[in-house]
Amino acid sequence: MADPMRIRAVAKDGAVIVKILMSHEMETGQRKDGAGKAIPAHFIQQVSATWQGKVVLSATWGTAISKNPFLEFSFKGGQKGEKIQVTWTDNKGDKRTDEATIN
Amino acid sequence: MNQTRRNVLKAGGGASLFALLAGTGMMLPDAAFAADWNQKAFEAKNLKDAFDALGAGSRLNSADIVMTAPEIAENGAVVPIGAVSKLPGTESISILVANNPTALAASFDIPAGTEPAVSTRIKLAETSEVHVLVKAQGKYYVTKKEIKVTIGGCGG
Amino acid sequence: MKTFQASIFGAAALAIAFSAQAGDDSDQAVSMIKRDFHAKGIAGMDRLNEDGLQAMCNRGRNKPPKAVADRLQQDQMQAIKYPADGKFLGDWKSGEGIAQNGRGMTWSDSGTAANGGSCYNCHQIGPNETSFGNIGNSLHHFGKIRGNSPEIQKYTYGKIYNAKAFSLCSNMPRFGHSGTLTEKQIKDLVALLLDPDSPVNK
Amino acid sequence: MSSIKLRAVVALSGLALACAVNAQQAAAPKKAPAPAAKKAASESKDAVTAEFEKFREMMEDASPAELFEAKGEELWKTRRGPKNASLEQCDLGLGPGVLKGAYVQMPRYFADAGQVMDVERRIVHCMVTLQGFKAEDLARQPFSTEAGTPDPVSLVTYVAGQSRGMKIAIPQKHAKEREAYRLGREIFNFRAGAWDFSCASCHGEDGRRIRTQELPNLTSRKDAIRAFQGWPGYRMTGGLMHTLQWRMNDCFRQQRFPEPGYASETIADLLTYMGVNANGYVYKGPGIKR
Repeated sequence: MADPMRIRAVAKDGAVIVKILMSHEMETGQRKDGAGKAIPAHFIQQVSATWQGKVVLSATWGTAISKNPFLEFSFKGGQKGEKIQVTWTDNKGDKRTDEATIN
Repeated sequence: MNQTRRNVLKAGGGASLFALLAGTGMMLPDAAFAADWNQKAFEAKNLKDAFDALGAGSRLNSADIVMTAPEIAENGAVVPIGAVSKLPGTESISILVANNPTALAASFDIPAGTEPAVSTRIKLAETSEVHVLVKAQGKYYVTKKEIKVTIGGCGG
Repeated sequence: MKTFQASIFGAAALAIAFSAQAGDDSDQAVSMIKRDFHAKGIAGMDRLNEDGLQAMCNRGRNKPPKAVADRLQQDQMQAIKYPADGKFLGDWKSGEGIAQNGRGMTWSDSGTAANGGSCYNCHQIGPNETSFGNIGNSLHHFGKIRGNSPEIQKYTYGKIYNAKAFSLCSNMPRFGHSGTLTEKQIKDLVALLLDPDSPVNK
Repeated sequence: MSSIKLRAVVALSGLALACAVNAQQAAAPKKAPAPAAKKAASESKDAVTAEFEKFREMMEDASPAELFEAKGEELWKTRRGPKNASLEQCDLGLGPGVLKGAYVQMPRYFADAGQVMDVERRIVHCMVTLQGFKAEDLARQPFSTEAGTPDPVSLVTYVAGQSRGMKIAIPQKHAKEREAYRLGREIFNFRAGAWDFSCASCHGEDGRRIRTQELPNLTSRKDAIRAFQGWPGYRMTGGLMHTLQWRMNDCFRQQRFPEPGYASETIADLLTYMGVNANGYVYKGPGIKR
């Protein structure tokens, strides 16, 4: 199972700034291993963040997102103490959901 | 990070929390919120094909898109990119890299209430123009910037 | 190193501390290194055996007494093997590749591929390479400034072959002496620096 | 290739005498006049570097190193190994289980081991004594690769994070700690190998670069912190988490030396020398490296 995400969500001036780090190889499929064999692509394809059941961001990614991806965005309306959930799904069907409390 | 929550995750696995939340109605099922992965766009080998696959065959240059990125990237493996749209009615923001093996790096759907601003980190295979494409009120706008990638020291 | 210590302790105090301790510490450190290291790949334990020059530079903190330094330097000079055909100028294009290549002689190198000269790691050389180091001086316009007389050619060859023949405790590796670069490779580097057609001299 | 001839071509007679004389001469340093050419080459602490630093700071705000801190915390608190114990009783010098400030006070002398230990050497010691892991097993593949991140690496990152914002204060009270500093200085200056390199060849002068990579002068008070700051570091190349044990190992590789033993006394002493020189600076926590 993939390691947990690190999610920071901070309420400031009526908006919530969300910073997410994910633990993922983001293998491009372009590289070869030591024996010259192609390393298969393995990367996150979809990311979504929800707050109070509402989608506040949804993204689709290709192989060019860096290893151990970072994502930052902000949305209006969130309050301290409320929760946000973030989910990613990769091209092999692996999935991970983590939750954080807005500070 | 919240320790209790992590223990829950450890015990149940990531997917089970997801199922739990979905079950209580706190979350909608997958298909309802996750944007589709546009295979044609993500597999496009060049900028033009990627733009076409995104439906952005025609687009206008815009000074209302601000890209924050280094002139010279210290390391092509991790290049920070920030994109902000000042265009009213921004629906999505995409990042494309002209000289990567596949041009489209990421697309972000921006729902109402979310700032039309995202930051992430991308890979550049070599020095390249990076484009930020914005869809606003059904129309496409773009800005671009060249980012140089330097050679590492010490031969690795 | 010395500047730093001198500014903190003062030279006099340092002199006493050093003469009393430096030798013992040095011996102890070398024994510890030899105990704690192990051979890996092409990098054998023989590399930890200081040769005379290394020992002199180590014990003398890179400034050995002049009399000994002069003699050691002379020995290094006499050991330079100049090309038997008397020609020093090779192919500058190949030289550029050797100057760019930083591989070779580490435990992760196989030892089967030709070694590089790592020149750009430390020197500015050709005008088109902006990623260059500055441990060594700039070699841009090297031949334009000096010309390419037979004497300059021989000097340049010798300097690459064994920089220590010209400055005993120089930071620059002895590329010929250590078996890193072949005669042909050194000639190509000489051409990179001296050939009027080389971009270095444009 | 394995037996590269580094034999002295020099006459060795008189060397012993010369060395004896030299030990004293070396003590009275004379400042060599800086060659003009070198000055010219070092003029540019340039725009490129400033640009790198700006974006590096941006990335440090949300560093992938945090992912490894979290992993290390879990490893620290989980019962593992043949003895099914956690590391919560591991003494990093401030008492069993005390993590706050431990990282910035290591290497230090540990009476229970009779050795000066840097943080990784000590963590390995705890994994062996408390959890029953075998030192040889831990030394087999001690550095991060694409295949994975070894547990000690994540553990070091976690422990380092517990000293974020604290002053470096590596002790020099015990005689062994002072000896480690002196021997570390010797190791730092030891030239050998195919290319006659020592640590000081690259890290002994101000304002030097390899290619575009800046080289801290680790013998100067001003730069000494740079041996400490940013480690353990998330290396953008390959996206791997690395500790100072790795940094020392890879420096010796590039020095064209044989390989130093993992968590050996040589490395502990070298880290003592560089660490003590950085005493007094504030440690910012695990960082990002090129």
